[in-house]
Amino acid sequence: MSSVDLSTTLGNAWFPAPIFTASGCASSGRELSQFFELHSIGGVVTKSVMSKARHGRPTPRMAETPSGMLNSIGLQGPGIDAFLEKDIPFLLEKKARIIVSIAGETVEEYSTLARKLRGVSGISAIEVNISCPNVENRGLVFACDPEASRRVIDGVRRTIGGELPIIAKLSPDVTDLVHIAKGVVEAGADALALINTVLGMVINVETMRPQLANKTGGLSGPAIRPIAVRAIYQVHAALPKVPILGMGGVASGRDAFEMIIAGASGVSVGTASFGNPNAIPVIQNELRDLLAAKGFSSLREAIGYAHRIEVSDGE
Amino acid sequence: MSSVDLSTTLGNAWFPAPIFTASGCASSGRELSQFFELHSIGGVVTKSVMSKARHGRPTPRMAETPSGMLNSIGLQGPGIDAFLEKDIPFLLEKKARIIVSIAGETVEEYSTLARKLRGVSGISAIEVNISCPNVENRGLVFACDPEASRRVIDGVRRTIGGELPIIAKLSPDVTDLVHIAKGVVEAGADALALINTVLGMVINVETMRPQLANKTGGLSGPAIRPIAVRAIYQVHAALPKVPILGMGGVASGRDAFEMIIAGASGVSVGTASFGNPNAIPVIQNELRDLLAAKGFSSLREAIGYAHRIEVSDGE
Amino acid sequence: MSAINRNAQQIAAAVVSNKRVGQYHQLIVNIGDAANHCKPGNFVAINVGGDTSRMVLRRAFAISRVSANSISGGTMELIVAPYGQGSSWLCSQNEGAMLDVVVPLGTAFGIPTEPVQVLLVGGGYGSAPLFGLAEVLNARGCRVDMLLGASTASKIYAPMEGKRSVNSLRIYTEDGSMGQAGRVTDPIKALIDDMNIAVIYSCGPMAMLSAIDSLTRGTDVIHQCAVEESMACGIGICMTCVLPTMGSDGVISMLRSCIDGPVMDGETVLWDKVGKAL
Amino acid sequence: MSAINRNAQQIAAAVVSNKRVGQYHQLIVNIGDAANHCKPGNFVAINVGGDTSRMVLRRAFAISRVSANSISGGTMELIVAPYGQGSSWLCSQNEGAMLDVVVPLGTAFGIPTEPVQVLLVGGGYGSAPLFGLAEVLNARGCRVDMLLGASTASKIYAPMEGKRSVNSLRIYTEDGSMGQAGRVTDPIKALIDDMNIAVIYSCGPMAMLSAIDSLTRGTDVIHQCAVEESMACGIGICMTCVLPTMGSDGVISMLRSCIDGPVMDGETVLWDKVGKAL
Ligand SMILES: Cc1cc2nc3c(=O)[nH]c(=O)nc-3n(C[C@H](O)[C@H](O)[C@H](O)COP(=O)(O)OP(=O)(O)OC[C@H]3O[C@@H](n4cnc5c(N)ncnc54)[C@H](O)[C@@H]3O)c2cc1C
Ligand SMILES: Cc1cc2nc3c(=O)[nH]c(=O)nc-3n(C[C@H](O)[C@H](O)[C@H](O)COP(=O)(O)OP(=O)(O)OC[C@H]3O[C@@H](n4cnc5c(N)ncnc54)[C@H](O)[C@@H]3O)c2cc1C
Ligand SMILES: Cc1cc2nc3c(=O)[nH]c(=O)nc-3n(C[C@H](O)[C@H](O)[C@H](O)COP(=O)(O)O)c2cc1C
Ligand SMILES: Cc1cc2nc3c(=O)[nH]c(=O)nc-3n(C[C@H](O)[C@H](O)[C@H](O)COP(=O)(O)O)c2cc1C
Ligand code: FES
Ligand code: FES
Repeated sequence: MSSVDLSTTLGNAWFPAPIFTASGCASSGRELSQFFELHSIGGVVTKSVMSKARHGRPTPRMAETPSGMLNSIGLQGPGIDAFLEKDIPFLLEKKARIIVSIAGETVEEYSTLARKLRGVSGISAIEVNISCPNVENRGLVFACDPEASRRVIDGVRRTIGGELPIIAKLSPDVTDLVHIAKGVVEAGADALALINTVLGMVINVETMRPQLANKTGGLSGPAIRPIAVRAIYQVHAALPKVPILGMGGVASGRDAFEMIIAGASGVSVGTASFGNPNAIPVIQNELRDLLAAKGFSSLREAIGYAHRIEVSDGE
Repeated sequence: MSSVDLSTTLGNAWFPAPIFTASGCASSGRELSQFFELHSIGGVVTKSVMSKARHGRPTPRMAETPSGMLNSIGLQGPGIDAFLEKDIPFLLEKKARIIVSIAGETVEEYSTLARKLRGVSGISAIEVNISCPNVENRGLVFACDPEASRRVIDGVRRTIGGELPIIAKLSPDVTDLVHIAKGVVEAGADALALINTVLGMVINVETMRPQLANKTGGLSGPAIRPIAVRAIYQVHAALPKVPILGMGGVASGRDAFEMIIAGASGVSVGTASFGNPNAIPVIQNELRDLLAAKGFSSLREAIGYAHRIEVSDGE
Repeated sequence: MSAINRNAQQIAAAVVSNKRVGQYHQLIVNIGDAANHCKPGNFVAINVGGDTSRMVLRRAFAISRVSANSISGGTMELIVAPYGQGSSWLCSQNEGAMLDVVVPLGTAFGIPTEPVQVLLVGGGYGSAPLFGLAEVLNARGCRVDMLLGASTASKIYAPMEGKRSVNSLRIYTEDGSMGQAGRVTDPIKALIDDMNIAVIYSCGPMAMLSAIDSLTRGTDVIHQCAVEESMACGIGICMTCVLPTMGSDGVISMLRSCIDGPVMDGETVLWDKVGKAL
Repeated sequence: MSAINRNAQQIAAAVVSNKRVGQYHQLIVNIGDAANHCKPGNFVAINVGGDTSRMVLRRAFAISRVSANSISGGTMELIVAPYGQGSSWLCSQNEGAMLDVVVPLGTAFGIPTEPVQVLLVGGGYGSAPLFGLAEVLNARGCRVDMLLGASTASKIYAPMEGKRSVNSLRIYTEDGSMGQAGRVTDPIKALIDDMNIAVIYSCGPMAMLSAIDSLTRGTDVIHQCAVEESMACGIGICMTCVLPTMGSDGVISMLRSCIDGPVMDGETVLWDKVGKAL
């Protein structure tokens, strides 16, 4: 094992390693803990929790696509109270670092969720999933509306106080991602999670109808990696001091490295865990070896390294 | 060979078959005519031509990605005059139906191009590629700006007069595609081409720099097909009377069929021709067989068929 | 200690043999010691397409039988229908090919503690896990009757040696090309009425399972069915494979068919809500 | 009649043999009658990864030699370095595997009409097409000297039988593990000065070609080089493979190296503009 310092930070939260689960792709953590030790990775990003329990969408909820998949789960979950009661204690027992992902249908719901989390100990950060339809504005997804995005983050920031880092998770389905990113950072986000899934559709040619019960779904997996890398690179160029949790199609240490040199401080792995339950520890080990092979003694030196041309352009 | 009527229309232009080349993926047509007869397919969409000759971007101009590729050609081309002199006569000689794609850096350049095309006989339609940086507005891509998109189409419409159909080619990299689509249709577009490439980036882990000389590039190929199908489905639902030329990752008759039942009246094939010079005729034959197997006696019956649930919802 | 998929392992497993049987392929795969942990009803999740595959998700297959005492280590048998790109790839793998397998996964058929009378109902390749199950039930002293159905003869999977563990076997094909013409569910009502059946074990298309449920619901007959929903992960982390269920407490929930199934108590499934909003 | 790739065909071609040679694989592929149309310098474009591959683009390979009189029909020889996922896949294809090949593509080396003195310079697998070329030149009565270079011995491809057509062969390795230590370009200047070389034929990394150009530019020596740019299509339709060139009329253009190359007149290439904005 090569001796590279893999530790990283997102806002004031410190993590011994840079690879995380992706929200909604690790359930409560129990399921993956059969395959590897949850404390051996950066941390567990929990599935987005809402204030009430939800059944989510009808099936079919998935379709495989070339080098990717569509999903439309509809945020099935137990609600924040049951989540705090059952899932958090399990993760703490496993000594996992925890990033809690929250989702809401109104600005108020996000604040309510933040209030419930304020007193909970053992949480490293909050990821705010704003890729949810805003019921107060014709179902327009918060993350697609700069003003609504800001208001959500602002509400969470005010409620939670100054301690816990807020990671705003953005959607790539926008004309101007940097504009949205700047808005949420101004509103109080300490870090950004890039990217959520890309809106897509598959039509079943047997039934000649959309394959998913919900018609559209979120595209994830290696197919979207070039979109994610572009998003991370663009946002890091515009906001070099804001840490980024990168994700979207990472399936190997090479892919994680690509995101890190594009500007990510940490990397979440989602779809790859469906294809390989051991993907996360494998990726983390491959990344360590790759960093060593490239001559980096720490992960931090590598963050944003692909931008170095711009830096020397000024010389 | 099954007897399905494959003919289709885009605005008032009629085509005997529904599969077209995609702009920029068939060069002048000469190169593919070694592999199949150009008149056997729907038509040739020429590479976007500008008013002046251009060298395009430096190399590397491409990177392969999972089930896709990035390109950044930078609209290398001979300019409209040489194009009209050399390429159009060749295509006419081959009895190909011709859709001329135009691109500009200013609203005025598009109109100038339209003026040059006005008198040219043998052209079936004009595809207006508005995924170009607008030099008059900080390089903001026309297709990402509803107002600029409208102005381009409006200028072309006024110049060209009422005869030649205008196909506005839109970018998926926007928050509200339907809004942009409505705008260009109001401004005079007879049909829509969906979708242009998705902005992406690949970082070369050897050099630890962006792989493309231009850093970002356009993502194409099967990876983006779910995004394209979603775009076609959404726009067809909102504007059911506006014909759509669908494209993005079509590599088989099944894929073309998926786009047609999503709402496309014709389908362009780009990246698949790179992997297989005979892709277009193969896809067209597979589509014919699939339509027959599904019991359609004409392509037209299948257009938008996947939307039939909504229609019967009203009963 | 986590109870979910307690014995699951990811292993590199060699194909021992691949034989065509009607429209199916019988694959024998060497899974070593993992074979000792496989119970009838469990399934495996297999990577498809090799290193440069565009298929990012595993495919699930019921374990037909395991044999722990083979020379080369424990093996499992799969019955695979070459349907789409993933299963077709699997059916093209020959002796010696290495597969990336996660095994065993999911719930198993509940085995009665008493030697009761049971009925096994299989549709298409759904018969695969029933023969391994029949052996276990037979060893417990149960009377085991089996009904197999499919659209046509070549889709009936009923191996010679499997028949040893069943007391009777009746075959139904919709086109009448083998056994009786008709559906496998046709005789069930009469069998429930005439015989003293304690448990029906079923595996096959969802429509078949649902039809059996409508016959057993409200009766004393327990219906243990192995469901088949689209699964992205097979290990409980994606929430794509859910089925609407109602517990004995009346609570409705969307349960994951990969970890709370594939074997479920038919009575808990809200069959008419499958694919509908709750 | 279109002059571009006039003889190109897409064919299903069987692998006749696959042998490791140092760090390379020598693949013999049956291409039937197409072999008759292949000229030294032409290349082929091959689909990689099979039916469910995530690789959507073909890979280009120089044709090393063709043999039209083999029993099974015409064959071509390729020398493949297992570099990334596509070439590694190709190197793993065994006898009998079917490849989807487009052949022949691109320009060929120009052959002098007189029996002049020529120098062939190959870097790494760039030597592959030079042996087939040497045969042709030799048959024309040319004196053929060859220089091959690579970083290390296992990257030198110099088959026994190939040496028959060359008058002299010198090998250079950077680590000195075979032949002389140094670069293949080191002796060229002296050779041009001392001998009466009319044409240099080169194939190898772009840096090597450019270095040779700087030695021949302004001299009477013609430099025919086979370039290697990233190619998405190989048939002239994508514009990804361009090289900046200047024609004899002084006009600068970005020429496609797949159809206006891979063999180009070294003097027309603007080597210092490669990868730069024009
Ligand atoms: C618990 C379980 C047990 C199974 N046991 C068997 C078995 O013993 N033998 C067998 O041949 N097949 C079995 N299947 C179905 C098998 O997993 C594949 O889904 C099927 O072979 C089709 O995959 P494909 O790659 O060929 O098709 P594709 O069309 O390429 O599949 C695309 C996606 O859709 C999913 N999908 C497609 N059809 C089905 C289906 N009928 N059920 C669930 N998901 C589907 C696939 O899993 C995949 O994710 C089982 C499925 C489950 C969930
Ligand atoms: C005209 C021509 C002749 C060639 N002849 C040979 C030959 O005889 N033997 C041989 O081993 N290789 C040859 N190559 C290189 C070969 O085409 C592959 O690019 C190389 O094998 C790497 O592909 P990969 O799939 O293994 O790597 P990947 O990294 O998976 O390739 C990804 C993409 O990058 C492109 N690429 C990567 N490396 C190169 C390179 N060095 N040059 C051009 N494109 C590249 C690939 O074509 C592909 O599109 C030739 C290339 C060209 C253009
Ligand atoms: C099945 C599934 C469920 C998801 N659920 C959530 C969720 O609840 N909250 C969220 O913020 N993102 C969710 N995502 C998005 C992922 O966290 C991640 O942003 C995306 O999948 C891209 O990463 P990947 O390609 O590694 O999967 C989900 C993705 C998938 C595939
Ligand atoms: C190499 C390349 C060049 C392209 N050039 C153009 C162009 O000049 N004008 C244009 O409108 N679209 C251009 N496109 C976009 C295609 O026309 C098409 O919209 C896109 O590639 C999606 O289709 P595909 O996945 O079938 O390639 C280009 C695409 C590629 C891959
Ligand atoms: S298949 Fe992923 S949770 Fe069941
Ligand atoms: S590789 Fe496509 S034009 Fe040369």
